Amino acid sequence: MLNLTNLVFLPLVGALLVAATPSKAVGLQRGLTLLVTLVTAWIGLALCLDFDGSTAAVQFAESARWFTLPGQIDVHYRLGMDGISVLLVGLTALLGPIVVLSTWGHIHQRVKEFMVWLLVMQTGMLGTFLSLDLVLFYFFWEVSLVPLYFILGIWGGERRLYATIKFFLYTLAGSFVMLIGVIWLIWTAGTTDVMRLMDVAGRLPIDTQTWLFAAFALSFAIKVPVMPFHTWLPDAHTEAPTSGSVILAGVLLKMGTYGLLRFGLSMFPGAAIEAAPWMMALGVIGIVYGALLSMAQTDVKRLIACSSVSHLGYVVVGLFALTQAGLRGSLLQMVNHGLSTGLLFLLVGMLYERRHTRALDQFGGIAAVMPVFALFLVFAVLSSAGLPGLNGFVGEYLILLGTFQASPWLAAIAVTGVIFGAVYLLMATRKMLFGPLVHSENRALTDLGAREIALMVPIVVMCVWIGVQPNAFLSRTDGSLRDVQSRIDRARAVRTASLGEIPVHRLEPEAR
Amino acid sequence: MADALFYVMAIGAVLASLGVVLAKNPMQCVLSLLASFFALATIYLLCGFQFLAAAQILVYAGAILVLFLFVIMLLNLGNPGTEDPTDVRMFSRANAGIMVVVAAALLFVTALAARRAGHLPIGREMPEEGLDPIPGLASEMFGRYLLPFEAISVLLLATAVAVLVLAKRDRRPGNSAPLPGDGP
Amino acid sequence: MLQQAPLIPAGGAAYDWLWLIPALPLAASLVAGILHFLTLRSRGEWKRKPGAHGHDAHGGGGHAADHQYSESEQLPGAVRVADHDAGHGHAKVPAGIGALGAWVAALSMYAAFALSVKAFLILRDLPAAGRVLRSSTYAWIDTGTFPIDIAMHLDPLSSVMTLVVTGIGALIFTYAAGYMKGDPGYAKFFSYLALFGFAMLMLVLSSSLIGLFIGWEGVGLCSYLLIGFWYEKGWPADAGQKAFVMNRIGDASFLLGSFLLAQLYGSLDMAAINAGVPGSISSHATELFVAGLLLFGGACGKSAQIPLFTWLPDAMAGPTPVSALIHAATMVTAGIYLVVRLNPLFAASPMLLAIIGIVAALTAFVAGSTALVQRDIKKVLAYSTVSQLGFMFLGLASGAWAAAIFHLVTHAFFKALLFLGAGSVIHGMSDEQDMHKMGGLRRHMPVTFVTFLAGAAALSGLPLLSGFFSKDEILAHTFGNGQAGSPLYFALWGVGILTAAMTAFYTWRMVALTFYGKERFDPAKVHVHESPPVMTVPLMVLAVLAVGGGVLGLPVVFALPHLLGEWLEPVTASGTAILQSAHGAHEISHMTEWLLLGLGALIALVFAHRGFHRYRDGIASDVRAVETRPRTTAFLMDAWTVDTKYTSFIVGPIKLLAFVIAVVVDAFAIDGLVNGVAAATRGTGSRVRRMADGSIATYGLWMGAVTAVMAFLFLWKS
Amino acid sequence: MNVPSEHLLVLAAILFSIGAAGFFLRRNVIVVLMCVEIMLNAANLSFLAASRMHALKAGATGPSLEGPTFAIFVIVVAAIEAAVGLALVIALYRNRQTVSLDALTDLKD
Amino acid sequence: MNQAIVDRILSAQTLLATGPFLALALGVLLLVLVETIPFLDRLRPVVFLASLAAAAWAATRTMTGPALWVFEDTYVANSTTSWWSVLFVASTLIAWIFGKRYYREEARFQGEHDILLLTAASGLVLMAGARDLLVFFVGLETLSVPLYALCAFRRARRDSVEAGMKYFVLGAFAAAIFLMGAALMYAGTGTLTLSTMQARGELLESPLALAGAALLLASLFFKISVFPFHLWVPDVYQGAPSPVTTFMAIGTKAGAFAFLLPMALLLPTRSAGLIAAIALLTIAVGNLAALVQTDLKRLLAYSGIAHAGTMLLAIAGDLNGDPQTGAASQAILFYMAAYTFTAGGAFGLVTMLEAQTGRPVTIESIRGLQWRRPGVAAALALFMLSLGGIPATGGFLGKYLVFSVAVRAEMVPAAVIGILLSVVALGYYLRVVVAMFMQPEVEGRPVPSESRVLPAAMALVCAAMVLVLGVLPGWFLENVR
Repeated sequence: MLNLTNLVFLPLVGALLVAATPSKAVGLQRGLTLLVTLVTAWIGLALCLDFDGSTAAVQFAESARWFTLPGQIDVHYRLGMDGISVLLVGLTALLGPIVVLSTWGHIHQRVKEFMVWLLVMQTGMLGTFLSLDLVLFYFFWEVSLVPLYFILGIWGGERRLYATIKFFLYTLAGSFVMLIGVIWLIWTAGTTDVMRLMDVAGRLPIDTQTWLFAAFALSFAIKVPVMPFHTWLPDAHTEAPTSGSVILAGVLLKMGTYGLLRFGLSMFPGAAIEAAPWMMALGVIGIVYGALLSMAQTDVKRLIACSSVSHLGYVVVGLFALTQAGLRGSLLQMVNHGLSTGLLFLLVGMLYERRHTRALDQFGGIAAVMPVFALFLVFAVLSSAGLPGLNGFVGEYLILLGTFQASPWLAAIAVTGVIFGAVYLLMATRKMLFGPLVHSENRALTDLGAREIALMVPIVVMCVWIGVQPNAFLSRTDGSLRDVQSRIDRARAVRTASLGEIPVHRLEPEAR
Repeated sequence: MADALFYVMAIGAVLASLGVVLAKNPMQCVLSLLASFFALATIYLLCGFQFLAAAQILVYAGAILVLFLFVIMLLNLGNPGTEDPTDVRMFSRANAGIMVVVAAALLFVTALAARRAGHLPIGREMPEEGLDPIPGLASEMFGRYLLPFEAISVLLLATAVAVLVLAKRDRRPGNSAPLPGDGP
Repeated sequence: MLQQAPLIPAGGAAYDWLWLIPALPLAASLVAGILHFLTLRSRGEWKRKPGAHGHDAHGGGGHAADHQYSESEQLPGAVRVADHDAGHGHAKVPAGIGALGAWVAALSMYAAFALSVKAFLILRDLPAAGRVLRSSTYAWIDTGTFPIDIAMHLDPLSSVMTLVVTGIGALIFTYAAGYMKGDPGYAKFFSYLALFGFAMLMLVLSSSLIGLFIGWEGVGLCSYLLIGFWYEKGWPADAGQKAFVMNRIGDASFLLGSFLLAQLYGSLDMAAINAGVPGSISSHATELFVAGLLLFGGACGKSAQIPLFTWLPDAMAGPTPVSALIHAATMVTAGIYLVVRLNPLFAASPMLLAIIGIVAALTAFVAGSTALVQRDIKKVLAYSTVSQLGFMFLGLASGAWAAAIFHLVTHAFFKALLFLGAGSVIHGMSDEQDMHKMGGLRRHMPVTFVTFLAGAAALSGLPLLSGFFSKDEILAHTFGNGQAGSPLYFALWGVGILTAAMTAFYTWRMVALTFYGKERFDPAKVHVHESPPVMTVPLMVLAVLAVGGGVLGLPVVFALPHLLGEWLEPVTASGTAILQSAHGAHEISHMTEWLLLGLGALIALVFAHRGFHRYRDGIASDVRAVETRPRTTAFLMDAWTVDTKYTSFIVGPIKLLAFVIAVVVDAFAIDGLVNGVAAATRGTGSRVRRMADGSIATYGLWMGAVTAVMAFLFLWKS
Repeated sequence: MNVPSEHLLVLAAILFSIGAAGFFLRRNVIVVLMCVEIMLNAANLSFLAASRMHALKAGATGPSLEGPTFAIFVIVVAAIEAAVGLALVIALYRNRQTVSLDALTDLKD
Repeated sequence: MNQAIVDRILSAQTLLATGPFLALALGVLLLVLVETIPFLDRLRPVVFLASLAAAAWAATRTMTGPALWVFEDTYVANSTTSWWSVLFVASTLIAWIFGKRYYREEARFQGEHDILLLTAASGLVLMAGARDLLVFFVGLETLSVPLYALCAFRRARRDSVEAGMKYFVLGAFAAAIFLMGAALMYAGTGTLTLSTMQARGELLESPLALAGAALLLASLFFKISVFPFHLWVPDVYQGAPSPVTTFMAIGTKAGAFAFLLPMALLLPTRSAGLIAAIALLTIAVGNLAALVQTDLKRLLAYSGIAHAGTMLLAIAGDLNGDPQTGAASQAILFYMAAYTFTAGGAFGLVTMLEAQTGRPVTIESIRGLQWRRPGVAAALALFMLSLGGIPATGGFLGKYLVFSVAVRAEMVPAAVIGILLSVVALGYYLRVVVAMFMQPEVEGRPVPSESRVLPAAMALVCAAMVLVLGVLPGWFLENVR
């Protein structure tokens, strides 16, 4: 029962089951979906707990030949978990039932279809994180686009068609370019095994590496999204139904950062070193830019969406700092962002269900009528703003520390994100929760119900857990990230040697 | 003598073909085409292709052109004054020039190819039986090219069916306009 | 990384009970929070049926307050403050089960105090060199290159801090139990307050710089929550937000500093850093300077120094006990604690100390001058606090670590006392804070009056009271530094004296306006009353401390032991040693010290007298000042217009930038490009489709033309 | 006859181009069909010219019969095309009482 | 008759090699017979299907084992051509089944329709196996001539006749170009057989042969409909009866590619650039023009053009030197297989809807289709995603294989441009999906909600094939070499 194939394909099986139910049996569909996601979550979390983080070795691996490409290149069905994927798998598994529970409130039409897409999506995302075969990865990577496309397009807001097509085409453009990279890489390396590719690709000539890296990174950058490629995100988030936003922010965007880590840094360390200054610069720009963008928003959902640009800017900066702290922080921050932004979207969605507006100026003072809501919102905001003791801080701190080790000046700019983050988040909180109850509609708002509280509690618990005991999570990534680091260090040594310089020992902390 | 006749016939073929392109009345076109076919048949003969010359006359002039004539008569297009006005004004069309240029380009390219191929000397006497001996053709047709031969026979059958479908008069009134030749 | 064996004292499970000191308030906070929601539930606010417009305590209170606010709008200067505490006076509701919240919180604080005392006693019995209690270590974050571990680290310095925090905290909790009675968020308030207790204790007890940062940001959070406690009115929430953001600016700086230190020493354990500094002064002077400066930036935010001081006056929007505890006694002194905690680092760079000195003196002077003209009693105290914090930093700048802590302690006593007294006044005046509308209160509120007098005397530095000794010790050290060859310090000393004069003046102006003269309110409408014992008893305790606190640090010339200085010696020795090795040992002569003491006493007395006499008969002086020097008064009233300038030169442009980015850069340029590509694609599509015009001739022509071109290309290169 | 084969090829090219020109220029479907016939004839001529060229070049062992065979097929195909084409013309005429290609622009973008 | 010739022809090997063609040709004859004898016309579907089945069976016999070269190397039966034949049979079947009950006035000509369709199919088989210009030409005509008639099959309708006429006139022109090209090739190399031409490699560089190759290529471009030889496609597809359109979309293209692959070996290497340019232009033009279409058949026509361009890229790659020999052929075959089921299914469903409503199917008219016909909408959506090349569908792997040819041949920039242009394609595929799933139902004249069994089954088969090719391509990839 506890294996990766079950984990990945159980939702798909569930989707088929749900599809087979009579369309009027809404309760059955919801219950079935919840059950399936709960079982998935159980499998996923159990595997994550079993995972041994001290080594870089792939665990729970499964492999079977799938088909053969020209040139006798065997494509395998190859799943496995390592330190890079473990946290994200856990996050995806955890968010599954939460998202399903959240749909009670806002999905009333075409419930069956929705549940089917939700489950398909779950398979797509888990598959993306767990594939250790490049073709399989690409497979899941693109497949996971489709469900969200439908979720956005059918259950979205007014401008959903614009948003959904924009989202789909934009990300697809990146994916297609990556496909060329995938083809090239597989042909050059003669294998599709990600673990072997990591060894082979790193030895390619630096020019080839750079081009391949560019092809991969572009796709991931769009998905993340890194600053100039971000404009699909606010639209998609604003129009998506709550559950769609949660998945999008919680997991889907992580596919981009995950890709950058696994296929950008680990696979092409040489190119990553070359690209690091640019990527870091983009990340830093994204931090500040996203924050400023958020400050100017009047739609609260859009504001959170823009804040994602800022938060994921951190992740990008941390990744390309190419330091242990940065890598760890980024990986943790991916999870953090999924939790806290997911929580924010859930909350905003709950408010929307009651009030049918997201305009900030339509609220004010609702803390008085919705104290529990206010509690959760403030918690989510603090988690998002990186309050020490909660999850956001650990990630941000590690990222900034790693960035500082790589480039103090960039860290100095990036750290302004800490300030701006507080500004826009608190501004939104202020406008929603505090002040007098100006709008009479808001007086009639009811506070959160038991279901709504219950579905948020796991996220809250995780936020606190990560904040208080991050080592429980970081230790699971330890082996893999040290492996990545060693690849980077080797590439750096090669680069230094090729530049004809004697390696200079910088003032840099050493591993204890 | 034969050479001179070839050039005369060549010029004749060209002129007759131009006649097809330029004549206003379809009937004149058919007649020009006929002339062109005859000129070509002569050339075939001059080159030593007796069988082909005969086939040219029989099939082309004898069958195909008659078909054309028949249709022109059927549709009453042969009478003076029934010319398609757009067709008559063909040279006044703005892009006629481009069309001619394109045709000229095709000519240029083919001629260039022939030119670049250089002088192709005749190194052998013409054989007695000509260049298309019937036994040889037959053995090609029924040996090597038997398959296309079969195919084309099937195709002929299908063509008959196709023509039948396309040209068959619709029994039900009002479904399609009558041809000028259709009875009352 | 600088390599030497870090002198981190070994911790052990034997002292794991130290964790209890912060943990108790945390637990209390959770309990109180739960109590709050239970209260809400029993009141039926949570879980209402949709559409039911029942009585709504929160909302109702908010509206009433809002109304009042708009009425008082015509009053310039005092506007924002006029009804600070208005919210709680209206729509009083029974706290129900939430009433337990106060006692849970207070008990936790008393327990923590008891533990602190226990720790102090244990510490006292240890030999001076080994006076450290350290709990076992909690491995918090593994950064991959070095671990960030947290242990509870109790040395003389943190012992002093825990005693102050828990002691004064317990008193204020008690006081607040009375003060907040009837507020709809009663239990919530104590939940926040207890959370603050946790954060502050974490701050002072943590062994690691980042553990300290947990508390550092935690107190910021609590400050945010408590300032905005009466959020229905809107502007308290704004003030809270402002406080949080300005603190964050400092925090960002703090973070950068911590990165640099981690880079230098490969550890964030403060003991390790302190141990490492002496060895790296010569080799990494610049780094140390930058790291110190960055940390000082953090301290500026927390301790409200220029340029980040403007949040503190606004923070008076919170309930008065909050102002007393957080914005006077404890949180704002975190910056001082940080500097003393890392005294070798700061001592390592004379330039840094000079910068701190200048900033401190400037802050002290600006805030002091602003306090001269304020009408809101809490604003006077707020600016006074800023000014006194400046004094403490001035002491730090002179290397007088113990003196700064001494002033911190005495200031905690008397300023908490003054705030609580002011709260009592406000409470008794039914939420009036404008001193121009008070007067003659000594008859109505005798206990408050007497205790307030004690606090005022201490603050103004009247001889032999606690403030007198601590302030004069700082000034003496500053003067001594000047004598030691840094002329800058003479100037700083001058500013200090000036500020001391202003302090005496505005303190006694406040006393006079509040308690003397005629009643400038309608006694028929305002039922003035003395506060209940639960509030007055803490006042008395604090009054005793404020009067007698001076014994902790008597001047050398008294030939009595400087208790605090000796107690802190193990902590400050390293920094002092660094300073001495730079300048050589320097002691000011007894003669000079007597002179300075005398001068301090004289100035305090003279200006206290002037301030008292000018205002004891009413507000005529103020009215005259506004009439004769309107611009100066307005300038001072607005705290040298610093905040206004921030709004127009920093906040405004950033908002504009955000708008420009959202509208011009993002929507127009970047998204425009994306949509433009899409539109261009469609446009091209429309043009391309025109190729298929339905005409066979056109189609044939294309075919023929391209065939010719292809043939030509094939032939071309042959 | 001693005419060089490339002259035959050029003649074929000229005829082909004339046919193509007619194809582009004429609107009357029947005439266009005739132009196509000219082009087919040109192709036939090329086949024969090529066959002659290969058969008469030095060292050739016998006639090159693929050309003439192809030519025969072309003649048949020409007949088939003419038949189908003219049937289409009749159908078209029934439909719209015209044989002008310019009338065939119902279907377009 | 010469006994030697008879022996040579009627050998078992010859029969084996030409089996699929013979089966179809025989089917045609039988159909004619059945049609003329009054009481036998009920057997028509039986004969038709039996003929297809026989052809498919015959094709499977040569799928493995060595290539059979017959008729002096003018015709070949090998694994690839056998697969092509199977595909052609599938295409014919798809077109035929979806065309059931499509015709109304012309229903009495169903017999003729089937004869013509089967003839065209036999032409396709001949084209795929042809390794000689003559054989190919005859195959081409055997395909085209029936199609001319089929396009105009609804002869009472203006658009149908117009489509037939357009296709015919331009087809005849293309045939003339082909012939001229073949003649010049022949003049240049002295032979019509591809293998002999290849053996005389140096002659392929002669100017006459080059000019001929260009003309040949141009006429093949007409058949596979790449820029700018594609202009007839939308008009004809729109005007022709939908079953015929279905057949043309998936059949004609496949046949032309089947010959283009061996034919491309004769082209000079330097033409790779030109072909790649044409391929990219085709992808661009097809996708861009499709973006602004509203008629579904027209939209799919342009989409088909873009797909042809994509496949042409593989040929360009092959010419440029794909180190993996045979991969281009495999890629195109796979791509075409996926395309056959995808586009076949899509066109087929359009045919079905058109037959049910009697109106052209437009994006407007299928709005909200999922309410009334969820199955149809789902299948159509799947086909759209496959056409767009989204994984888990055959379209993705086809795209993967084709672009890998280009990448291996070091045409990475071309591949990148091509793939970016195919992003545009999703723009209109998604529009179809959007209309069906995300927009409210159109007012009035709704699509009838009852389904027809045979087309529905066929659509299911197509959808299943699309998924199988996308998810479990292993068997297919290993058996197609």
